[in-house]
Amino acid sequence: MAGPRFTADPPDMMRTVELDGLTALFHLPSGTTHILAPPAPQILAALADGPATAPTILARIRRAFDVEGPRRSGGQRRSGALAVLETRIAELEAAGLVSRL
Amino acid sequence: MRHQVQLQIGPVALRVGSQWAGPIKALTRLYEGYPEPEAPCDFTVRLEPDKPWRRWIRPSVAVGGDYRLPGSVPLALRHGLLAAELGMNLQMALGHKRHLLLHASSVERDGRALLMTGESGAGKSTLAALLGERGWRLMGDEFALLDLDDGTLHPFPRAISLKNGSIAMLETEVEGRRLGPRLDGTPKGVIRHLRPNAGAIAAMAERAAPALILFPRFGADLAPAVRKVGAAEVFVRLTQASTNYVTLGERGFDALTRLVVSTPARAIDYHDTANALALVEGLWADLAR
Amino acid sequence: MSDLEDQKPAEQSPEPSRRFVLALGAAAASTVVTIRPALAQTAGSVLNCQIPVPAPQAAGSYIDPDGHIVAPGTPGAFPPAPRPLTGEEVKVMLRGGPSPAGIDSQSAQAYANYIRRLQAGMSGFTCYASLQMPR
Amino acid sequence: MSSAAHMVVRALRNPLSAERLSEEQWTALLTAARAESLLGSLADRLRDLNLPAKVSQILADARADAERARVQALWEAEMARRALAPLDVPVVLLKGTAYAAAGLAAGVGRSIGDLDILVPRDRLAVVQQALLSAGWEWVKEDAYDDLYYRRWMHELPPLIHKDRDRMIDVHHTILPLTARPTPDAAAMIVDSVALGDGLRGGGPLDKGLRILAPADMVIHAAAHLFADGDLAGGLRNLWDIDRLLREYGDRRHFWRDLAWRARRHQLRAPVARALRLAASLYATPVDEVCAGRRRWNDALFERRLLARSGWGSETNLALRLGFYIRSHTLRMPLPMLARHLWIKARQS
Repeated sequence: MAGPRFTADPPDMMRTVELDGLTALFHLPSGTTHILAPPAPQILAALADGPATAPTILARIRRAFDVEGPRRSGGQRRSGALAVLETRIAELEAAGLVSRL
Repeated sequence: MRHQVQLQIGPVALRVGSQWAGPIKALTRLYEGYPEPEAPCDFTVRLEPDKPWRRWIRPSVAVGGDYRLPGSVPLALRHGLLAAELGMNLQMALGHKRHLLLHASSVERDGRALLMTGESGAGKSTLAALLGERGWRLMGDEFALLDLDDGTLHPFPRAISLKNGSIAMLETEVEGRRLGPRLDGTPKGVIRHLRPNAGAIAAMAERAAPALILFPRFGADLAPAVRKVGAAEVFVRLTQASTNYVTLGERGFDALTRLVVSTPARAIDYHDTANALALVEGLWADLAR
Repeated sequence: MSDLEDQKPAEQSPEPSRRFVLALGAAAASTVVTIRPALAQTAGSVLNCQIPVPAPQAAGSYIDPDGHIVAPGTPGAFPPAPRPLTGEEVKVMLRGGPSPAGIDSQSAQAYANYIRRLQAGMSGFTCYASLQMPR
Repeated sequence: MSSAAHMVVRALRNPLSAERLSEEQWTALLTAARAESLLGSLADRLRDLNLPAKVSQILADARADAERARVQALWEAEMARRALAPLDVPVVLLKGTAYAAAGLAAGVGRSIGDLDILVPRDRLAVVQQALLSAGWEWVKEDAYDDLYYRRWMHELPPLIHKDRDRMIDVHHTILPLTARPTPDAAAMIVDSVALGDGLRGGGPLDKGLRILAPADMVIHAAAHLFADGDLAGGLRNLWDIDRLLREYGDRRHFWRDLAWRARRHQLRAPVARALRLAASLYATPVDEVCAGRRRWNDALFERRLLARSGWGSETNLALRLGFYIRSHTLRMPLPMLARHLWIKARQS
C-alpha cells in the first residue's frame, strides 16, 4: 500500500527566514509562526512539486540530499528512514502545514 | 468617573479614571511635565471598588478598563498608584497593536538604541534607569515599541518602577522630586516610581534604530560572563517577550525577523551593577553598528 | 528549543544544494515548534494574580498526585488547597522550590501538577500562563 | 439620545454624524464601541471619512485587528473541517465564523471568539471522538457541569485545542433543550447551504463546510440575542441582524421564508422583536408584518442594550439584573433553575 497522499499549501502561502540552521516560517492561512529544523523545510519543499505519498516525498528529497536515517539505528535501512520521515510528516500535519488529500 | 487624568507617553495616549481622588493625585504629581495628550485616548484604565461597599470599607482597587485580566486581585487603596500603573501596562500588553510590543527596556545614544530584555529580576529596569542618568537617553524601562514599517524603536518613557534593592541605588542618584511615594508591602515588595529625566520626556517622540540586544541575568553568585546568542534563540526569546507578536501576524513576523537578522545579541551574567554597566559599555563599543 | 538545537545540520545549508547530508533526526525529538502567544514575561508587570486549587467550579474536590480532580476523600489524593496560591508561590513551586507556607510537600507536588494541567478558560489559567517563562 | 452607546449606534447608522464629534466625544465613542465589541465594525463604517489623524490611526488598528481575527477564525474552521472530514457528517458553521467564511457584510470588522458548529444530534458522539483525537480537550473536568451540559444544554461542554488554545462549541440544536421554544435543528441542517454554492467563500473552506440558509441565519441570530442570554453585548448581535437583513432583505421570498421558518422553529416572537429593535436602533428596513406591532417592553430592551457609559462600564444595574434573571428563566423551568442555582451557589 502506498499510504495516504499529503499536500501542503503552495510556497507563496509561506514566508521563511533562515536563522542559523533553523527556519522561521510564517504560514499565511493560519497566521502562525513555526520554527522548523531539518528535515521539515525539505519535506515542504518536496511537496511544492505536488501532492505525494511518504515514499514519493522521500524519493524527492533524495534527489537533492543523501538521506541519513534514524541516528541510533546504526545502518541506513530504507524502512527506518521512511518510518522517521512519516513521523516528521505527522508533526507537520499536526501543525497544519501538511494535510491529507 | 469621578476623578481622571490623561497622559501622553511616547506615541500612546492613556486615560485613567478613578472612584477615589488619591490615585489620580499621585499620578498627576508623578507625571508632572509630560505633554498634553493628543486626543482621543488610545486606552482607558478604570480604578473601581471590586464590590460597591469597597469604596469606603477597607477600600480596595480593582484594575479595569478597555482590557482586563480575570483572576487579578484588587490592591489596597494606599497602593492606588501601583494599580494605575498596572492598569496602564495591562492596556498596552493586551490592547496595543500599532507596534510590536516587547517587554524590554531601551536606552539611546547617538540615535541608536540598546534593547535589554529578560525575566523580571534580571535587572533590565534598573540598568536602564542608571544608564538613563549616565549619558544615555532613557526610552523606556518596561515596554519597547518596534515600528512595523521601518523597524525603529519608539520611546515609551513611563515612570520607572523601582523595586526593593534598586530604590536605594537610584535615591542617591536623582533629585527627590522625581520620585513617587514609597509603597511598602505591595504584592511585589517595596516599590517606588521614578520619573524619567527632563531630556527623556522632551524626546519622547524621537525614535532610534536598534543597534544591540542584551539579555541580562542577575545573580549574586553569577560570575560575569558574556555569551553569543544565536539568531533562532533570539527570535524565540523575543516572541516570548512580546505580548502581541502572534496577533500581529505577518507584519510581526517581518518586523521581528528583520530586527533579529540585523541586530547583534548577547546574553550577559552579572553580580553587581557597576560590573554590569561596564559590560554594557564595552559591548556597545564593540558591537553597536 | 533544545530539541531543535540538537538537530541543526552539521553543515549549515540555507539552500538545499545537491549531495548535502540530511539527517532525519531521532524519532522522539520534534522538528516543528509553533510560536504560541505569550503573556509570559510581561504578566508580572500587568497583574497581581492567584490560582485557586481546584477551580471554584470544582470546589471541595480532591487533587490526585498527577494533578487530576477526583472525588472528595479519594484515597491517595489530597484535599483542596486551604487558600488560593499566589503567583509568586506557584512560581517557586513549579521550579521545584520549597512548598508554600502551611502546605506539605506531597500536596504541593499534586497542586503543581494540577496547575500544569490548567487550560485556557479555567480559573487560574491566565495566572499560570503568566508564570511560564522561557529559561 | 445621551449614553455613549447611543453615540455608537448613531455612528454605525449614520457614519457622517461622526465628523462633527468633539475630542471628548471621540474618546467616549471609541471606548464604548470597544466595550460592545463593535470597534472593528465601526472602523469599517467610518473608513473613508475625513477624521482627525489620531482617530484614523485607532480605527486602522481596529481594522487590522479584525482582519487577523478573521484569518484566525477561518483557520480554526479549516482545522475542524480536516478533523471531521473522514466522518461524512454535515458541519454547519454558525455566527461570526459563518459570516466571515461566506464573505457576508455581517462578518466585516467583527470580532470572532469561539468556533461554533452545528452537527446532527445523532452524530454527536462520533464528532466528539474525532475532535478529541485531533487534539481538542475538555475545558472543565467538573462532573456536574458536564452532566448539566449533556442533559440540558444545546451544545457539548466546550472543548479547547491543546496547541492552538482556541475553543470550539459543538451545537446539536440552537437553544437549550430546556428552553420553551424547540427549534427544529434537523430541518436547519437539511436546509443549510454548502459554502461555495454561489456564495462568496473561496479558499479551502469550500470543501465540506456549510452555513445556515439566509432566513435560518437571521432566526438563529435572533434566538441567540433574546431567547438565550442576558443581552450583554447585545448591540453587536443586533448589528449582525441589521447587516444580515440588509444583505438578504431584497432576495425574492426572503421575508415570506423568514415568517414561516420563524413559526416552524417556534421563534416568531424573538425574531419579531429583533426586527423591531434593529429598525428602531439601526434603521434597518424590515417587513412590517414580520416585525409586528411595537410592544410596551421594547423600550426596556432598548435601554438594556444601550446601558454603556463613555468609560466603557455598564450602567443601569437594576435593569441588567432583571435581564440576567430573565435569561435564566428562559433557559430552564423554575424548579430546575432553583436546583441549578443551589448547586452553583454551593460550589462557590
